[in-house]
Amino acid sequence: MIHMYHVHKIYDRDFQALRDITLNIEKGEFVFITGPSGAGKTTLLRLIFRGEKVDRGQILVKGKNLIKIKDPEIPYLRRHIGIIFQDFKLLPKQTIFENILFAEEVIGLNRKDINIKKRAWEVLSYVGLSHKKDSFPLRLSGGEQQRVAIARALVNKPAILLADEPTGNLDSDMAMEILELFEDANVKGATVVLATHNRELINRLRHREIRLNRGKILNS
Amino acid sequence: MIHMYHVHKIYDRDFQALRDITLNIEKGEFVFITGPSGAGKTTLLRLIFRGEKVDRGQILVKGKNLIKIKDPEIPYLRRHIGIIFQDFKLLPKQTIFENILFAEEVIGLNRKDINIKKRAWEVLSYVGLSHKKDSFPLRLSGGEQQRVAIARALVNKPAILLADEPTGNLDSDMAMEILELFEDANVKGATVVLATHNRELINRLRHREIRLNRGKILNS
Amino acid sequence: MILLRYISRSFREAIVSIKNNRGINLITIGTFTISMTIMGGFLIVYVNFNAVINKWSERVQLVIYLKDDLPIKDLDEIKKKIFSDSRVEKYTYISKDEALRAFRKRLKDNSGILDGLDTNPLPASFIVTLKDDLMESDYLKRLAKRIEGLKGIEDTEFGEGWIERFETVTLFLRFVIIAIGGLLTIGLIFVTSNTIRLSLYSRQDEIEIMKLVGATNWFIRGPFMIEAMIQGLLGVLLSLVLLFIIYRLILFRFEYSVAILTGFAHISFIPIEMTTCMILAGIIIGCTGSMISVGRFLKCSTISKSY
Amino acid sequence: MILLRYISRSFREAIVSIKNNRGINLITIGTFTISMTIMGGFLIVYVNFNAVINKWSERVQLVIYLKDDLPIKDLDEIKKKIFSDSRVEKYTYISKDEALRAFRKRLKDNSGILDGLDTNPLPASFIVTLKDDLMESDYLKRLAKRIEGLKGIEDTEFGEGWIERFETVTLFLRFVIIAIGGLLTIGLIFVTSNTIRLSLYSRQDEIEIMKLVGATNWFIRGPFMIEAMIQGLLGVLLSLVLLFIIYRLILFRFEYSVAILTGFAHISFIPIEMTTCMILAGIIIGCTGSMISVGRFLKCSTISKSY
Ligand SMILES: Nc1ncnc2c1ncn2[C@@H]1O[C@H](COP(=O)(O)OP(=O)(O)OP(=O)(O)O)[C@@H](O)[C@H]1O
Ligand SMILES: Nc1ncnc2c1ncn2[C@@H]1O[C@H](COP(=O)(O)OP(=O)(O)OP(=O)(O)O)[C@@H](O)[C@H]1O
Ligand SMILES: [Mg+2]
Ligand SMILES: [Mg+2]
Repeated sequence: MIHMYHVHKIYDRDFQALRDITLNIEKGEFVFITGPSGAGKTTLLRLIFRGEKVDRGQILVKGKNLIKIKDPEIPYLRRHIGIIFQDFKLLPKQTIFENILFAEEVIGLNRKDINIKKRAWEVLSYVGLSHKKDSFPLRLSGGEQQRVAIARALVNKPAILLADEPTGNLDSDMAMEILELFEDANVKGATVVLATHNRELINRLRHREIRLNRGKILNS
Repeated sequence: MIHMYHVHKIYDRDFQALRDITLNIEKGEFVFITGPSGAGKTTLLRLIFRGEKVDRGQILVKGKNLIKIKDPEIPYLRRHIGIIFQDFKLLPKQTIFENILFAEEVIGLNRKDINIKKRAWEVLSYVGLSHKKDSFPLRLSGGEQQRVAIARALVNKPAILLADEPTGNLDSDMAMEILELFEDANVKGATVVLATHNRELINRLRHREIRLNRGKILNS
Repeated sequence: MILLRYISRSFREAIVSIKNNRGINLITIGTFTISMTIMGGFLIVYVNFNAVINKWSERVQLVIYLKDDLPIKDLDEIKKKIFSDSRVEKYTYISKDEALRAFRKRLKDNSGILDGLDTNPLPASFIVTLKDDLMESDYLKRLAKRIEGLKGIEDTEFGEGWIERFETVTLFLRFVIIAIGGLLTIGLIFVTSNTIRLSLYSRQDEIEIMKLVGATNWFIRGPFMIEAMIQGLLGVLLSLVLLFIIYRLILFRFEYSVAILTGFAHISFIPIEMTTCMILAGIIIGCTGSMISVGRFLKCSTISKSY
Repeated sequence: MILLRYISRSFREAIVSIKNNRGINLITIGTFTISMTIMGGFLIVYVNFNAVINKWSERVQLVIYLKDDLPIKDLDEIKKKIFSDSRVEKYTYISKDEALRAFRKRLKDNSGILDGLDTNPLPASFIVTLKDDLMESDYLKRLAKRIEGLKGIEDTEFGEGWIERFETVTLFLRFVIIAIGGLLTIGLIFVTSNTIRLSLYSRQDEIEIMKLVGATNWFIRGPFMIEAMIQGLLGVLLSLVLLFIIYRLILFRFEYSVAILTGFAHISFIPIEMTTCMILAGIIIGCTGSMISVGRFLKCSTISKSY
């Protein structure tokens, strides 16, 4: 699903954020990216959804060569990838149901279509929030907000889920609930890549761990 | 140092973020504010540095009644308070030394004054970063960045230190280093108020804990 | 169908955005109104000035003074020569007597001076006017040169020389209008692109999320373009209303004096074709301005660098 | 000392900000330049138009035609009457002979008509001009009324009536300049406040940190105000340069025709006092624009709502 060969990422002309990264993540895998602050975890994820260009090396995502991809194709690449951040990134002025509809509309679907609404409702019940569908994000707890973000990431049925420190703002009980959702999505077929420095999470679920340090892979 | 009497904070006309909070934090105390996400920890801190107005009740900080304080006085109130956030809030385009100087200049000191520079240097060596004084924030690890933020908060010798989830982006080793800095500042006389949902921290240092839940104090 | 939905969505979003950023929108619309009013004011002056000149240039004429006691043959020769020129509209023969009568009229109260005359000192003349194409006093001069060579011609003279002066003024006015129009257009593109950039900033989070979930650039761009086009349209419409009010006021307050000044009775408003052009310009300027700023914004804003 | 440091810091920061946001700054300066050029163009037209009118109005005069063979006594009476009026500048007596000579001159080539005259049909006259205050053709009319009652006066006449017409035009021009000036000022305040808002957005983090560590609003405001004042100043200076270039071009290209048109030889640039006013206006407009937007920004942006 995700293949990197000798990938380098350089910031500000001379700062090597990632050096010589080679890794393969197969379809249906669940992978942790770990490492101390500044190791390059976020940078690695940004490369995958083409939030940043690779400076050297090759990178393939879902069969697409990201070196050769053209700007207008990037949105279509991202429709295969669900992205989740530490700070949820929900629209505060829309209800959580509208937040989900928004993600469907963005990829060209008609928000007034009944099937679209049904899908939004389904994905909200999947994360256990259908009863709060008309609440505004700020009225929910952090764990609930993150579940909405996951629902949004899942609604367009992406092949890959990228999560950058998804439980960073949550306490450990909530973190475990969230982790279960990722686990479940993985079981249903999604490839999950989750960056975190929370050892508790990593120890709880025994998955492959890619350890980064100063931009290099330690073991794989 | 900080006194609250029946303080209420209401958002969006009807959402009670804080209800009937009464608490006293004495000079030189070290207090944890804890509670699940959305409990109102950040809101409580924002009330103390007048980032937000109280809707009902009374609040006194360093002898000043924040209900009656006028807008032009707020900066002078804040000069008594050092504030530290989870995301460091450093200026990315200035070296860490300049970041410290900036805080001194803001309160009306002349950045070219040799004493000002000396003070900045001293506070940087205090947090153990004087050897990196010409680095840019993004080139430092998260822990180092947070230490710079603490140095900046301390440079104007505030009576109160407020910290909102200061270790939220750091792994536990770094978190402990940071916590020691707060501990040390407290020993030197600063009143410290630290909001977190990281139980590990709270358990490590045995200090008074103010537990919030849904805007209410559970025990004190 | 998809295009229709795209447009209707863009419209809906644009209107929401205008409602949410009322302040900035009013400012842009205001700036449009001001600039277009200035532009329109110039157009009104230009249009009317042109009309006045056209009126006046009817007086462009060549006067050919004839020698006294000219033989019929020479007279016919001259007539033929004048008439054979394809651009001559008409020529009128003024006899010596007619000339004296006209002169008497011109002297008005002082015409008594002429009473003591024995002979009529004024020559007979042809007055030649050209066809429509009025701006070419050069042509008239060339015609005069050609005719001067003929036998029996005493002198030639032009009607007043006013035209030449006003040709330059019209040229100048046209130059000013084009210059100001160009400047205002650039200025307006600047201003709209600025406003749009402000509304982009205020919707940064939303745009980031759109990019995150795979929105195409056109999807993001749509509402902003419509927003700017609405701004441009409203601005121009407002300026037209304003111009019309000003126009009525001028008509009311200054018509009489302008009429004596120009010798021309009616001041007209901007003609309908130019009005249409102004409206189109408003829309296109809005569109261009938004394209520029959204383009730049989409290029430089990458997703969520939360390091 | 503290004030000095405050200003020097504000300057330093403003210049850094201008360097960092070159695009937006160029846009604002450009808009200033455009608006001020338009404004200045009008001022040039106005100033020169005024000068032309002043020149022309020297011709405002009252001609008093006298009856033939007037007794010295009556003549003195009339002289006394005219001279006693405090606003009369000078009066010239034109005898019948002088009048005829002048008329002959006016007729130029046709003066031959006058050769056959037995008697001189033209009357003697006084030509009266008023003191400086030239716009008051009303006063001249009242004077004429008063004098007409006297014995020995044949008729009174005014110099051409041009002045009356142009008075209205000057009024109108003044009205247009004030209106456009007002509109452009408002527009410019809008634009600067927009630009400043953009640079506020791009420095949001910095401002948040300032508020965090206890910066006063004046400390935050300073650089933005200086930035806007520099924008205004540069914009105006540029527009003056542009205007001067345009002015030279017009002088070069159109001076001759403008001279025939106005009967006035020299086109002058905007006088120094108005130039100063324009520069001040640029600075004040910049300052006002920035005050507005910074004020609003500081009011609404609270510190770090990282919920
Ligand atoms: N846009 C950028 N410009 C310059 N340097 C950058 C940029 N983004 C990241 N960096 C640098 O690259 C390095 C790796 O950053 P990255 O955010 O990937 O680390 P991380 O592993 O996600 O750390 P954390 O756990 O703190 O999130 C850091 O030193 C950071 O300062
Ligand atoms: N500006 C605001 N407008 C509306 N609601 C707000 C605002 N700020 C906070 N809230 C709401 O007030 C409640 C308390 O928020 P607060 O940020 O104080 O919680 P917290 O304890 O800091 O949570 P966390 O651990 O997630 O940081 C939340 O439900 C939040 O949605
Ligand atoms: Mg990261
Ligand atoms: Mg919080």
